[in-house]
Amino acid sequence: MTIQTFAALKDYFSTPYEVLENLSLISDLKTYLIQQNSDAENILNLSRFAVNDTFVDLDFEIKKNDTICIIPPSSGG
Amino acid sequence: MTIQTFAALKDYFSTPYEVLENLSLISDLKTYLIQQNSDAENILNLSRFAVNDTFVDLDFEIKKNDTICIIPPSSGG
Amino acid sequence: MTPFALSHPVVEVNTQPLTALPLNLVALLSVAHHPKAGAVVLFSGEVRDNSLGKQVDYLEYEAYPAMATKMINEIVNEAIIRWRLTFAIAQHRTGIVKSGESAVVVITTSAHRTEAYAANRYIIDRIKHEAPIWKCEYFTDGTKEWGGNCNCQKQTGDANKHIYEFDPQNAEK
Amino acid sequence: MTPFALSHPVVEVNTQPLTALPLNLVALLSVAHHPKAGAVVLFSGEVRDNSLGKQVDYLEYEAYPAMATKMINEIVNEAIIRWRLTFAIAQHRTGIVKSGESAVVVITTSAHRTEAYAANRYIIDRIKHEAPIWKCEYFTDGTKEWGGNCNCQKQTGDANKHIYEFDPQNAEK
Repeated sequence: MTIQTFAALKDYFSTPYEVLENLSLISDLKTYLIQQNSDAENILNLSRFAVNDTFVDLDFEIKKNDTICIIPPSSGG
Repeated sequence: MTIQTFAALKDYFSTPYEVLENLSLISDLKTYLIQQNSDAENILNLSRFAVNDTFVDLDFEIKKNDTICIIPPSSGG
Repeated sequence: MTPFALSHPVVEVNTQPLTALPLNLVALLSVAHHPKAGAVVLFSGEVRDNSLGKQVDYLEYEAYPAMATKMINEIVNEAIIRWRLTFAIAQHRTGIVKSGESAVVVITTSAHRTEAYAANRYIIDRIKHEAPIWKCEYFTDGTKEWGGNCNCQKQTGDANKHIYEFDPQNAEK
Repeated sequence: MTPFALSHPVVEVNTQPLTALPLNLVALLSVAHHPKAGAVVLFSGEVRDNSLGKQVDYLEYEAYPAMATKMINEIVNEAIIRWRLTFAIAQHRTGIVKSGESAVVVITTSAHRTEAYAANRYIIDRIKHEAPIWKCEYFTDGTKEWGGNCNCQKQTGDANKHIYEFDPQNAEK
């Protein structure tokens, strides 16, 4: 599974970031990423997850070939 | 005494408008103008009076050589 | 006419509160940039092609120049102080203004956007209600009408007390 | 790029929600005129020369283009329907933006001004809080900082619930 990260998140996970484990829910992915880099816990807690360009909840089931993006808090404008 | 009128008021009193009577207060001027043209009573009630480019109340005392303007309700913008 | 330096040539921009010339929004906007301003808000009041259910041919604005100029300057300066703006300008056109043309422009700039929006709205509301400027609408059917008068007095009982559509207090929170 | 006719030559105006090119406020404003619109409101978010007490050299905006484009279009369309606007557009710049340059522009037009102001403010607030666009500030002292993040979640407990500085309900009365 490959995920995309943006902005400040890239300081913790390069993009694209390869996840070798098989994970079934977005919440599992989040837990996995915190295990990989505990410094990222705070920003991951503030970030939204998007699958195929749509925001999803933590209980969303990841399907094979899904494009997963982790969206840190916006700061446009 | 010469007064200046604007916009819709000009339909009732040409500008400049000559007042031949001696009037001491702005309220006297207002009463006088309504006597001259009773159709103007409504718009005169909605208008403000300015003496030397400053808005004044009805009890303002008119001095010789004052420039008096009658300002109907604004409709700029 | 105030001379100032743009990116290259020195140009003159008419910044008078009243003008009989077409409003140059682009020139006014170019004056408005400020290194401490994060927010620029521009309002343009434009002549619609319809009013009172009739087709508008053109408008004619009459002003009492001495008082209108003084008043617009006072309103703008009050807004600059109240909202600590980095810049503000208001310009109203006089004479004939055709459908689609701008009759009045207000530009405000400030460090953050809340102030620029609130001050902009405050300035246009006060100009519209209080400045001695009057609009006469000329319709395509040949009729005309002195229009859009401020009627606040009917509710407030005082020609100097107005009811603004927008409450600036509320916008400051 | 959308082709359309101006007063004389046919020009192309870039109306994409995201662009790496300098924002052309003048061209966008020229598209905004509408015969039924009495009010035009333009907001420009510009880069200040200071932030966090430090001198700003430049900003760099990163976006996730697919979602940011979709989201800005949705926000603008929602505002058009909600306030019955005659026209609305929003454009955000990506990449390096220098001090004094515009990073985002929103233009709204409507028959009367209350709607144009409210819709304009609504669009910029939602873009700022919700669109996947991120600002990195580069200071003259050589440091950089990912900045100005939306922190609403700390108060709402939900990454999709935001606290806007401006209440659009209140502006509709």
